[in-house]
Amino acid sequence: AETVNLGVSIPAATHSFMGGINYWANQAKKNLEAQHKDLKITIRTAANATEQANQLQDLSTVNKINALVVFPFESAALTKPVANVKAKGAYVTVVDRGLTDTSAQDAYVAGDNTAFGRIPAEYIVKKLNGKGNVVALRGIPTTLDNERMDAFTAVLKAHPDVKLLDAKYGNWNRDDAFKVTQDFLTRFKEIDAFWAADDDMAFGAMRAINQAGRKDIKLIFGGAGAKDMVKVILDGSDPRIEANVSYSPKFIYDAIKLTAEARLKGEKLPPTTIIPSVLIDKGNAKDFYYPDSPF
Amino acid sequence: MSQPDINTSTTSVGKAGRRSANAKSSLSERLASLGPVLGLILLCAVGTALNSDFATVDNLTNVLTRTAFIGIIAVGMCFVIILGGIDLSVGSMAALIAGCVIMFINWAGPALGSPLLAVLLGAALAVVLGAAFGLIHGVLIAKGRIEPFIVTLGTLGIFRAYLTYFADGGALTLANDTADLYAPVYYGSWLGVPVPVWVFLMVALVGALILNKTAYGRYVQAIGSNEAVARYAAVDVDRIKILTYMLLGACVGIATLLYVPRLGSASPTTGLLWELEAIASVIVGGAALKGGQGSITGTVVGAILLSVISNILNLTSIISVYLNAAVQGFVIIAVAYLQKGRR
Amino acid sequence: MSQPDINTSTTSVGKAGRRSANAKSSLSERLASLGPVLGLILLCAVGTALNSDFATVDNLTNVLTRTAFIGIIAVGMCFVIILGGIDLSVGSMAALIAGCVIMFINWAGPALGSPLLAVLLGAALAVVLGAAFGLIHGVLIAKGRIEPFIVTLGTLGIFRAYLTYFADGGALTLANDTADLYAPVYYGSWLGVPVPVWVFLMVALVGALILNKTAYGRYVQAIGSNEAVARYAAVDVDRIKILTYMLLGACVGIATLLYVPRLGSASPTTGLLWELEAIASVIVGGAALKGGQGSITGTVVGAILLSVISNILNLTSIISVYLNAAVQGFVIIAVAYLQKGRR
Amino acid sequence: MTDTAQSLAGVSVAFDGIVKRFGPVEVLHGVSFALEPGRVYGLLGENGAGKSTLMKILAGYEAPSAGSVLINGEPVSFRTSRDAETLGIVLIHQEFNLAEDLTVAGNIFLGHEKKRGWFLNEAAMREGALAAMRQVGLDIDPATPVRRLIVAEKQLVEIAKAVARRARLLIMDEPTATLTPSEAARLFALIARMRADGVTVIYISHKLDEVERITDEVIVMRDGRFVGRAPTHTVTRHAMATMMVGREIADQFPPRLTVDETRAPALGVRKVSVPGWAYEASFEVRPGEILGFAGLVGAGRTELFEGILGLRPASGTIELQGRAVKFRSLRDAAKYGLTYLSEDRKGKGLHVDFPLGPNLTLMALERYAKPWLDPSAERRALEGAVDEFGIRAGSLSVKASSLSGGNQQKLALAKVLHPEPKVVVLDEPTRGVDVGAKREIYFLIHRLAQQGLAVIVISSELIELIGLANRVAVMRAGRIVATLSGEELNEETMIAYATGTRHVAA
Ligand SMILES: Nc1ncnc2c1ncn2[C@@H]1O[C@H](COP(=O)(O)OP(=O)(O)OP(=O)(O)O)[C@@H](O)[C@H]1O
Ligand SMILES: Nc1ncnc2c1ncn2[C@@H]1O[C@H](COP(=O)(O)OP(=O)(O)OP(=O)(O)O)[C@@H](O)[C@H]1O
Ligand SMILES: [Mg+2]
Ligand SMILES: [Mg+2]
Repeated sequence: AETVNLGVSIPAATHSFMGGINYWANQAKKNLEAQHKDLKITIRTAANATEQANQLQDLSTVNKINALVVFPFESAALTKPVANVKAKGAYVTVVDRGLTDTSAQDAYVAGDNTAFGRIPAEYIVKKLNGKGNVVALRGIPTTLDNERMDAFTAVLKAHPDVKLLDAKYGNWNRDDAFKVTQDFLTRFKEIDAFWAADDDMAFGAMRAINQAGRKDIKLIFGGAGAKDMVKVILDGSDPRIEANVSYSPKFIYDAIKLTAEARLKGEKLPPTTIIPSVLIDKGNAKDFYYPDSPF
Repeated sequence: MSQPDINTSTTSVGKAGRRSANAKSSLSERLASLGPVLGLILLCAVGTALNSDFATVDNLTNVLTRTAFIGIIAVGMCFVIILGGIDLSVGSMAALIAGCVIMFINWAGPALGSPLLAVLLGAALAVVLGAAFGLIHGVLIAKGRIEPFIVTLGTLGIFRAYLTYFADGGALTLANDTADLYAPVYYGSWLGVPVPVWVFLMVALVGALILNKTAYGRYVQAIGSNEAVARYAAVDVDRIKILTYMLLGACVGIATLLYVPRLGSASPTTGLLWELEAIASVIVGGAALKGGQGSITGTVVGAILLSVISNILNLTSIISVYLNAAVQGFVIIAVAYLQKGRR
Repeated sequence: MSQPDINTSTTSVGKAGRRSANAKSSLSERLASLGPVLGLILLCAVGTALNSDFATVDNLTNVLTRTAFIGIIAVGMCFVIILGGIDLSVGSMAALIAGCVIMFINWAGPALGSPLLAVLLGAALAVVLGAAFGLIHGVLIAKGRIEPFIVTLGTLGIFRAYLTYFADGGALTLANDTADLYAPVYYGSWLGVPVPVWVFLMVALVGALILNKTAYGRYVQAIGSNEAVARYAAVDVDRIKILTYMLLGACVGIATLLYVPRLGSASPTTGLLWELEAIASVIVGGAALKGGQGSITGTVVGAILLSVISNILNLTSIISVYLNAAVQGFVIIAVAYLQKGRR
Repeated sequence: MTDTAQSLAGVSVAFDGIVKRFGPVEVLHGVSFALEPGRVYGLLGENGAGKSTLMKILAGYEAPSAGSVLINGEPVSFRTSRDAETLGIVLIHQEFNLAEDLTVAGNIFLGHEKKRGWFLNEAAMREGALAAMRQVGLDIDPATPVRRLIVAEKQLVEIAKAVARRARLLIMDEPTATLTPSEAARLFALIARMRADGVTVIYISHKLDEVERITDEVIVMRDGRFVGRAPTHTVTRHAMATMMVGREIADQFPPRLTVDETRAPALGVRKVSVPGWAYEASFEVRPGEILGFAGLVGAGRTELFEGILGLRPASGTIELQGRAVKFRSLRDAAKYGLTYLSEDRKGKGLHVDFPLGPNLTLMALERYAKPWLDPSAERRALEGAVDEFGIRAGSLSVKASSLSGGNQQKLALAKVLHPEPKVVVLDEPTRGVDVGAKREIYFLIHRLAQQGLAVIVISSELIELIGLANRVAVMRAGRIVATLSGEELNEETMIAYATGTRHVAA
């Protein structure tokens, strides 16, 4: 068979989730290259959309890839650069953040951002018996963050007694989340639940809540299933953290594997593969626990 | 005017053009050096008006505590800026030091059999590492004669890259037993005032003492004001420069050793943009980027002012969250304008 | 103590001695100013050795094209730095301009009925907006007498906040029909050379001409070298300062109008850290942050050098991806060291 | 502008009750006098008398607090120096006023660039610069950055800059402070030519022989007031000096010291070369001895000592009190008890943005740090220095930049003597210092030498060297061509060696 020269373009490991993406991408390279001698995988990490566009260009013109798995920094900004790679004849699998023009991709493998926002909202509503105060920590202003937030608020709309007191950006950063949480705690004397749109932020929020010694908070809900959080759920070591929503960076591994194996056989992938986001709780936590991954 | 105080004096932009009378300028000078303080008082008034919780002891304690990191770094940065230098790497330096300290403690805890010893050694390591990184900067800048901007832009990338590498892109986390032992360094308090605030106060006091009351401090100001004159006055310019970057490094080390117990982890986002906050504190506090002037008091006020702004923004939701950064920007420019007279 | 050439008159002997000393120092200076060029050549050699595809026309065209944005901004930044100023806001300014241009085109396309006209007006808007933002900076700095660092740190936050606000936290995206019409501005080429490279070349040439061949350029250098002297020479310092920040703003506008068709969208992360890249280009190119010296050629070489570094890192995988930034850091410091002689 | 200036025959000036206040301090108390066109006036006065301030008002750099300036009978009110220039009034500053990063030509035409269309006309400016430089006797490439010039060359650039402006009223504030007699002579020829053209010249100098030689009339100021004027040929130098200080001045120089020849040299220099500047210089100086260094501008005296002090690469051997030493910086030298006063006061001598006290104590700061700096001790030291060196300042807490030129020089001198060195190198120690204060400085140096200090004085004022030094080394083109003492210590011999018209004794 023809050799497959697969390029992988992902954001740099600027926070833990992306650290996980990097880990799983490298994992895939290691395992798959060992299994298939006709497969060559080149991984590039970018610090921003422009750099990612540059790297796509380099992968295409210099590394001469014939298949690409790309985790776009931003949907709109990378549509054109990805389309250019496809135009040069490479098979393109887009991961996680869909392009604005789907004709620029051959296949799409994604997590479920709507569920990422919906599941915590539903869980919180249920746990609070439809009544209580919630605050939210958002990520960095992006389309992705908007999707999650919209899904979250949509659920709350249906339950007017669950009040979203405020939502502020924590920038997917532990320190910023810590500060914002401190100030939320100063501002609101009655908070029942915290939602942080990322486990990094949940971690910072938790520290601030512990420091303040506030007992009113019954629920801290993070997101994406970081190993530390999953461990807490497994061990039941913190009554406020009983659930999480899966959004494992492992899907990059799956996407690379699927694409590589399909291309080696000369096959195509289904146009869209959604890797569902599901509720992680004590029951299924062990399936989501990857102690070796950095995330 | 009994004691000539160098660091609050104005730069004479020559006797350029029409110069206003001296007495007037020294009055306006004094007013101007109050600029940041006035700004701070005004902000606090606004904060209290917007949210009555602002003026609570709890909230102010929170603000001061979180200012401590940047504040401590800013004290060191103040020396570097008065010297006429700059350091862009402090944020990633802090991140790398935090990472190294965590790795060390995690290893040393079991290895030495004494978590306490491990934590103590780790804290010492933070300061030593900081000073060592500062030494590298100083040598490259003073002996290698490379622009400080370039050297520290380079190490900005280098430090963070190594942290990312050590952390495998994820986070380095303190083992649980040592974390508990270490926690009081951040979470503890003494006489009702949190430990980091005490440390901040100490660092600022010692910094002010060094800057104003030692020969070394005088040399720093002399070099920043005019390096050639300092060299001809037999000041060992290279040594002072190296020492100053080491001092900043040590401050970063101290800030980091307070920071580690807060989250007990270091990740590639740790310390992001701290350099901007630290430099901004120093300059909002009345220093000039060209060197030669600046004060520790101003720096401390500047640092507190910056964190009060974001605290107030967090305590209110009168404007769109998207515009938070804009409000911060406007306030910074406004405060700087309050002290424009000084130039 | 013998004196062989009694007949030669003193002055001419003196002159001879002086000349040779002069020649020596100007040789070492010339060598030093070749520092970045040497660095670039060396890097290209390394690049070719690591990956034979490096030296292909395709790749070099790519590198030049993508350098164009930062390069154009760096040309404007070069003026500001020679003036003794700084602008930290260029990245967010670019993002905000991009956002405004996209909103304008999306609105004007249907409203005017002519997508072409909309694109043309949008391009003009980019430059006008840039100049207007520069005007604000210039006035605050020259008339308001606020440190450039503070002013542009403030607007850094303000610009980005407004973009985030306009984009509702997400991205602003160019409508499809106009996007196609606009695309050639980035993707097209003329005589085999991509449009952005032509524009970059033009901007650099015009910039060099302005800096070296006009009275305005001379004044910029004079102010950066010694503001009081310039004022004494009846140079309208405030006006020159304002003009210079406007020039930089216009350069940001031009860069943005090339950028918009590339990615067809603007989001809160657009242009992040461009300021550091632009400033680094200027300084790697031999300018001093204190002002007074710097060159357009150096700046252009500096900008290309920085993007060649990351291009080479993209073309090879000899080291862990986590360490890319570290390699960049080392190379930047090394290149700067090559020209240390100049100071 | 040049056209209108040229059409003016000459410029007459009248000061009418000029008052100038810097804050609470009044430095000019109602100065009134008038100047006719086409004459050369000497403006005399002690350091801090207000000469520079008055001239800055005339040239539009400062505004009077009260009173008015009349030009050709018309009251004028200049907003900037540009306004004064349009009337042909040009000031050569006492302190250098050059943009170091620009070239010589760039500085000469700064603010007055010649243009062709939109662009600079470099060729024309080069020509213009060369012409102006020729007039002042400066022979370097106009494309040289000013940063690379030596102090005397910078002074000549300042003069050339004024010449290129085609002044009708030229004010020279201490133009010869750093020039040696032959450069000064060229300048005097230039002044004579200008007077012949009808230009009014105001010449400020503390070198009374020059004033006597070139001016038509002298005007004297004291403590911010006009005190008198007289045609130059009617007054002696002695009378000028008396008028300036308001009292009789005794002998300018102390009696010559005898040196104890048996004492070992405090500083011995053998075959020191500073590549490009000085070659195989050997000399020694004993404790209690004052060794002078004479030479033309560019003879390499400054550079020789910068080489010895580790500020430039140099070879050769240096012994300090019998020990071989190699200085890597002035810090090293200072540790061994050797300090150096630079000729470049503003660029290397003083922190002009610092108050006086920190300037004074900077080189001896260890003494005040035990370990904390003692401000009251610093203040006492400043008071002592103010007394000893006759520094005149409105208040002791002002910045050095607000001192008059001569008082800055006294402060710089006090600063290098403050660490109580064993050997001191003074490069142009009395630059810009008035006759009264000069005398005090001479006696001070004399007293210090008596106490065992070895002094090296580099000076462009031959009289100063003759009056003060035991021996004088003359340098020409980077070499010490003679060391004179006793009978030979006279102006003619020194000039002959310095210019190479006297054969060198092998
Ligand atoms: N910018 C200023 N601020 C305060 N005082 C000043 C300023 N400029 C000058 N002075 C004071 O004004 C007085 C006159 O100074 P000026 O420079 O005119 O003296 P001068 O006659 O030129 O002396 P010299 O012969 O030493 O040059 C001095 O006492 C000086 O300290
Ligand atoms: N007018 C001039 N024309 C040409 N060359 C000059 C002139 N003035 C100085 N030089 C050069 O400067 C060099 C030495 O200058 P240096 O400063 O050492 O002289 P100096 O003896 O210290 O003079 P000063 O009396 O100013 O201290 C010489 O090599 C000489 O060629
Ligand atoms: Mg004077
Ligand atoms: Mg000299």
